[in-house]
Amino acid sequence: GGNTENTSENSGEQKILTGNIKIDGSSTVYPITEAIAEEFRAIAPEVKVTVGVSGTGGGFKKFARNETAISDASRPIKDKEKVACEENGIGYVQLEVAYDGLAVLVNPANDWVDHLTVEELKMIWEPAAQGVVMKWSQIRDGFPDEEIHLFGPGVASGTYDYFTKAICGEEGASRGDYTASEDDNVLVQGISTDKYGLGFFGLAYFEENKDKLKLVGVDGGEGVVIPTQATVADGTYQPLSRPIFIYVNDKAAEREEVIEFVNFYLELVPEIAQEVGYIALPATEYAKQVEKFQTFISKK
Amino acid sequence: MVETMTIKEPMDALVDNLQVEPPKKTLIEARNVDVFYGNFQALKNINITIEENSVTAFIGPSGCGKSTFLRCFNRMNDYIDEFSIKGEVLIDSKKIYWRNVAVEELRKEVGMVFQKPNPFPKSIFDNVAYGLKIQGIKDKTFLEERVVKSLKDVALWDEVKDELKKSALALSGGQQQRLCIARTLAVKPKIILMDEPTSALDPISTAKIEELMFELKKEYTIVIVTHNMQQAGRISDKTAFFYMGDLVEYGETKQIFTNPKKERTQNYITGRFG
Amino acid sequence: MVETMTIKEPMDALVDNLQVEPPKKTLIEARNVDVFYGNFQALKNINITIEENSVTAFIGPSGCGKSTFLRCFNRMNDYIDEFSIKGEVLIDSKKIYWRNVAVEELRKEVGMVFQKPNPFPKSIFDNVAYGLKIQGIKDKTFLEERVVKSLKDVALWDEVKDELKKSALALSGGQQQRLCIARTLAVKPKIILMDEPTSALDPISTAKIEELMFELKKEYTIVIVTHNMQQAGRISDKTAFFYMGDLVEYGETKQIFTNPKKERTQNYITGRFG
Amino acid sequence: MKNGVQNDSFFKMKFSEKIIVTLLKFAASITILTTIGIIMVLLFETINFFKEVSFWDFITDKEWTPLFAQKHFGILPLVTGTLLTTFIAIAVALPVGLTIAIYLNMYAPKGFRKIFKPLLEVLAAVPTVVYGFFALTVVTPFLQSIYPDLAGFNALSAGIVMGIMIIPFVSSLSEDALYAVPKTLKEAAFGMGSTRFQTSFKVMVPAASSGIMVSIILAISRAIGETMIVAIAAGQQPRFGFDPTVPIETITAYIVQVSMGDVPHGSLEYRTIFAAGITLFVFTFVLNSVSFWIKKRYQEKYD
Amino acid sequence: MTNAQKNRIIDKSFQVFGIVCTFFGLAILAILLYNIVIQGAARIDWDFLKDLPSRRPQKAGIYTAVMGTIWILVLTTMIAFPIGVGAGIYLEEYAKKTKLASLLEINIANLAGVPSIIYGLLGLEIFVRIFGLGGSVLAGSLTLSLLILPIIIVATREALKAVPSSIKDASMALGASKWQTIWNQTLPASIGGVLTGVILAISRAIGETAPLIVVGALAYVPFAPSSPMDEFTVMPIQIFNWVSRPQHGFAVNASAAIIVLLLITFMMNGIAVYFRNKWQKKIKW
Ligand SMILES: Nc1ncnc2c1ncn2[C@@H]1O[C@H](COP(=O)(O)OP(=O)(O)OP(=O)(O)O)[C@@H](O)[C@H]1O
Ligand SMILES: Nc1ncnc2c1ncn2[C@@H]1O[C@H](COP(=O)(O)OP(=O)(O)OP(=O)(O)O)[C@@H](O)[C@H]1O
Ligand SMILES: [Mg+2]
Ligand SMILES: [Mg+2]
Repeated sequence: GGNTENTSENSGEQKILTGNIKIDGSSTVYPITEAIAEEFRAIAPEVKVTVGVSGTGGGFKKFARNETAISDASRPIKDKEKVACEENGIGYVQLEVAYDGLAVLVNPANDWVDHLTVEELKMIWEPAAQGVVMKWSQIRDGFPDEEIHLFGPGVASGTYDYFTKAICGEEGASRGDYTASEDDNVLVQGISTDKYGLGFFGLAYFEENKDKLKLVGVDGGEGVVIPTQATVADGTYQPLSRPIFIYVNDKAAEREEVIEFVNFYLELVPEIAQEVGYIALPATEYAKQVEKFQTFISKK
Repeated sequence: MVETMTIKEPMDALVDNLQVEPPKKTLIEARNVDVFYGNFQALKNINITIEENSVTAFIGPSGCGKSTFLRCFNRMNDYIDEFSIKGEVLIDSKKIYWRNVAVEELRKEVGMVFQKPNPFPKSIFDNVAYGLKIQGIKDKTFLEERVVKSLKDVALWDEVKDELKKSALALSGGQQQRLCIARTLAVKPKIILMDEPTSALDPISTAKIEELMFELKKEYTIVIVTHNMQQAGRISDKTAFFYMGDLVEYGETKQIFTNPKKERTQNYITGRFG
Repeated sequence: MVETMTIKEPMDALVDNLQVEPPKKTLIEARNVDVFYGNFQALKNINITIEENSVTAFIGPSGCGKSTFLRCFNRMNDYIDEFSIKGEVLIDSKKIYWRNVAVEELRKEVGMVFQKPNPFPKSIFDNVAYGLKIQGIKDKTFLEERVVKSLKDVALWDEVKDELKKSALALSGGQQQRLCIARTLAVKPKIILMDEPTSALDPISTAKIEELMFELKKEYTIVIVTHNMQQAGRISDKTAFFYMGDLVEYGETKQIFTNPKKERTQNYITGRFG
Repeated sequence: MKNGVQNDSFFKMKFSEKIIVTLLKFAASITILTTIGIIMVLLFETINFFKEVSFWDFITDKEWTPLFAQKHFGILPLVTGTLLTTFIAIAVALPVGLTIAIYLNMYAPKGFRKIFKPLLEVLAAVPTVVYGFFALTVVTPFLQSIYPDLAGFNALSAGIVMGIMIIPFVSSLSEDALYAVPKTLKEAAFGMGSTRFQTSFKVMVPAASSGIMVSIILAISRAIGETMIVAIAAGQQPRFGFDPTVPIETITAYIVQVSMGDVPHGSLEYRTIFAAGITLFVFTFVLNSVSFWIKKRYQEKYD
Repeated sequence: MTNAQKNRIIDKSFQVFGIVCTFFGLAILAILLYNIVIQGAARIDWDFLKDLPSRRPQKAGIYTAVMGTIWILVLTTMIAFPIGVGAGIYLEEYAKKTKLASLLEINIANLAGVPSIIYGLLGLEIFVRIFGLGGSVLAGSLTLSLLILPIIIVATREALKAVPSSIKDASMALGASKWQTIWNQTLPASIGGVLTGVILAISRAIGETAPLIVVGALAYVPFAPSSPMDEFTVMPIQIFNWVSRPQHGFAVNASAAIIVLLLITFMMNGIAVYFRNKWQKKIKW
């Protein structure tokens, strides 16, 4: 910690950093990047950092065209996008910055569920369930004979991709007859007013709506785990926690202000991630990311 | 209103018995009528009585208030911003500016033909049938009869009989105005107000309309605004001369034209053209 | 066009030398004019010549094509869909329906007053000054002079002199029409076309306008459509009688009114009302 | 001398007039360029899309699941969703908007019109996100209290709220059209003894029909193109059929969902939005052509 | 007599229905505003207006978003107003009434129905990439201009149509050229209707999120634009962003921002309404 602190102080005194840093990409990562940019203002007021929310896909498109220096991503870069970067001669480094825990939730009035196994979740969400698994009673004996109403993020989101991969084993493999929304607050609204509702979305939304929702523990084979800051961070909440990323453009990484910003990012993100509702990686992970970035820039 | 009626009717009957030719009944009466447009006073203390089954002409220079006064008889001024009226207008002994008066009913009784032709953007037939249709009459043969009759009355039938479905807007100005008159006649009002109805008509149609007025007089009461002295002289029983918002003189048409009492009337009449 | 002019001018000069009172020059000429609205033929093979500094009246029953023909002289029909014209119209020996003619220039030469008063929703002053302003004239005193003069010419000055800033739409119908005439006079055209210009005017204003026409005749050429036989008789030098799209008879007004050659004319004239 | 001056200004005028007309023409041609641009942008990716997906499947398959592992590319569910919400919106906006227009023009006191017309126009200015949440959190629970089987996300409340949003399109533009009807016509109708109601519907509305039709067409177009309300309140389940009580998805909602989502650009999944977009384009084009045709037929009858 | 009574009753009922409809609209508006104001009004203060975006709801402000919105609105109006009115004039007054013209008319109505996000994709290709304007205020304004053009054009055409031909005739007959007639008579007489179109168009533009995001409007911009080439954010993006955040404080912020957004809309509309009333009062046929 002390070392980097020194660097930033030095650069603040010796010469004033200037320039632009354009960031775009996932709206999931946005709150973190926004917060970092906000803090960065204090140490480098002359650097104009801007952050967009075009989505991971839109972000990578711009990134591949060399229009942005950093891309926020809620999923790893895909082959098509890699090819696009290569075609344009864009090199990059992928840095993990935090975990996003996916919480499975039900209505507070739901008194029959306290946990679900991954198999049960799969039973509910897999493609074959469409039009078949329609009642709670079909999931586990003792559950009421009532219709089950499902809620989840839109199929175009990284969250959905991750959930289907983790639960059903294949990205995009899920039933289609669930209520989807890009806005997790809408899902909160949906589940909190529907006794027979069940859904999943970012843990942060549960934290802010504890009184309206009931958290469901997930049994990934090694016992029931309730997602918390701790269980996500130490990796025991599996398989429903995913990493989120930033990608740094190699040409931009030749610029001092960008290097400074990324270093600052990695330094500050453990604290910031929690503040905006995500979960910090273990300290060792961060050290790895810092190292990865250092080798990336020294290669140049 | 019911009271006035019950008092009146026996009196009328009495009069009928006493006289062979009863004096004509007063149908329209204006008492101390002042009209304002905002601050501008367009009519000043007008008093007039108009008898049943007569033709009354309003004459006077442009802007003297003829149209304004005429429009007081069917409350067409209601829709003009800033219009206000004092005094009373009675039709059939009913105060028409009372709050409870149904304006629509009034206007069915008191038809109006305007200065500028204003046919509806509908077919010729629908224009003439309009007044009947809005009264809820649906009987096709009845409607057709009335339409044909009205169009004949205004000497338009021959020109349009083959194209009753054509839009009225395709007619020439003169034809349009005659259509508007036909439209008014179709609902058989008691009173017909005409604001320079023939100013856009050719002489032949004008003559027909004037002839028609003689016919109509038997059943209807007609009040007409005209700039045409000859027309006033030919068709009207009584003439009212307005000047700058005043009713200068009102009397038998013959007397007004041959022997006016006021100098102003004299001046206007003798300066006549037309 | 240049050719015709060079040939013509010496001839005119020749005539001037030979005769004390030269025959008036032909200013308007129509040759075999057919007009159609879509399939409907509104005018049939019209031939006419109109002399400089004269008043020519077009009469005929409603819908016979008077307005249509009048509007051929300043190409106001251009904007009517389905309108088409065959034959030639010449003003000042120039074919006005040629492709290269600047219609705006033509219309400055050939002014027009319409049947329905159509003042602009502007002040009285701006209405009259409009034609000059669009010509790019900005000189205030010049504009004012012209406006005052024009308003006086139409006998409107006394009524509006204190409220030149007032909206023209607040004037009465008659006042509006006089304003429209004033507006046309302000640009000093060569020819003034009038489509029933006095049909909405009271006798006094009408008289003034008619008087004015006598004055204007000295400088301008006037073509007027009127339904008023007396008016036609009083003011025009020549009269053209139209019927169902045909020019039935055209000649000296006196002759037309006293001794028409065609029976149709006779019938129309004698069925006349003022 | 004076002649010379006039000639001069005449030529100047002619010249500037030509420039003006050219400029106006250019302004008008921008709409054509826009259309070409839109078609080009959509077509390019659409062609690539149809290299991988059969056109027949696209227009006949009743399932739309391009982002799922089990992919179906039938556009019909999105089309019916769009039709359904649009129809509901118009069913709300047309009667209410036209009534308001007539009320303001024919019945309301003068001052009333002046105040309330702009106030109602505010309805069109409220950000659609706000409407979306209004539909979800106010209208849906209200409707559920009447009809408990209504799903939490449904076409009905999204459609109704969309209808409310486009009321000003109908009311303001129609009122302008009514306002422009010559006073003499109104007078003629009143003079015949028509009530205000009769005057409105038998004379004013026909006379203003062109303007009113246009206002309706604009409103429909706005409803078809609306995104946020349906995205938030109608759910995101492509579903073939016209049941207003269940979640549906419209073409617009789908397009925005994918284009702002995490799908890689240039992939087949991403290309679906261009195919969907061009469907919407064709769809509105047919709709507009039909209404234009009706409008023209109607107008020809009367002028 | 019974029929007349029936007619009167219908008339009165429709009046009541008219009032009900008007107040239905207004009531919905009131509910919308009430909810927003209750939640957000207290949050609006000077700091909120002048602060930069922040992760802490209490510290976050809308300065850059407000400035971006104003830039976008002013530029969009400046671009779309003359082009839209010009196109409307051309199509209504100059273009021949041919098949092509009807096709054009259909096309314009059609453009009004193209979802805004597609305009975003168009703007991205044309203005951002081909013209090389990047994610600038200008690119955003041009995109929104295309989006609202159809509304202005259609409204302009209807307004022009309503001007009585007698007025145009009078002007033409005085030797005014077509353009002079349009400029001096037709346009002033129809400005009321034109401005209604502008009001509706601006109202539409002011709330747009998706096309601007596609074109490159950002969510976090710590500086206000100082030229048309600068990057920007707008209030709807800020609002949308806040609405989808989990913390309740952001929902409050969103409401407060919506209030500010509506106030800006009122101001813009107010100017247009002022001119509309001013012009319409003068004109009565
Ligand atoms: N709506 C109105 N607002 C204000 N003033 C008006 C209005 N209508 C008429 N006036 C004024 O009232 C006066 C009388 O007008 P009115 O139309 O009754 O005259 P008129 O005798 O019918 O004239 P004309 O023969 O020209 O038709 C005129 O001075 C006119 O300017
Ligand atoms: N724009 C038009 N489209 C189609 N037909 C028209 C049009 N204008 C006039 N007509 C027809 O052309 C004929 C001549 O019309 P015009 O207006 O020239 O008659 P007019 O002699 O001036 O009649 P009036 O004395 O009534 O003014 C009429 O039959 C009329 O119906
Ligand atoms: Mg009058
Ligand atoms: Mg005529």
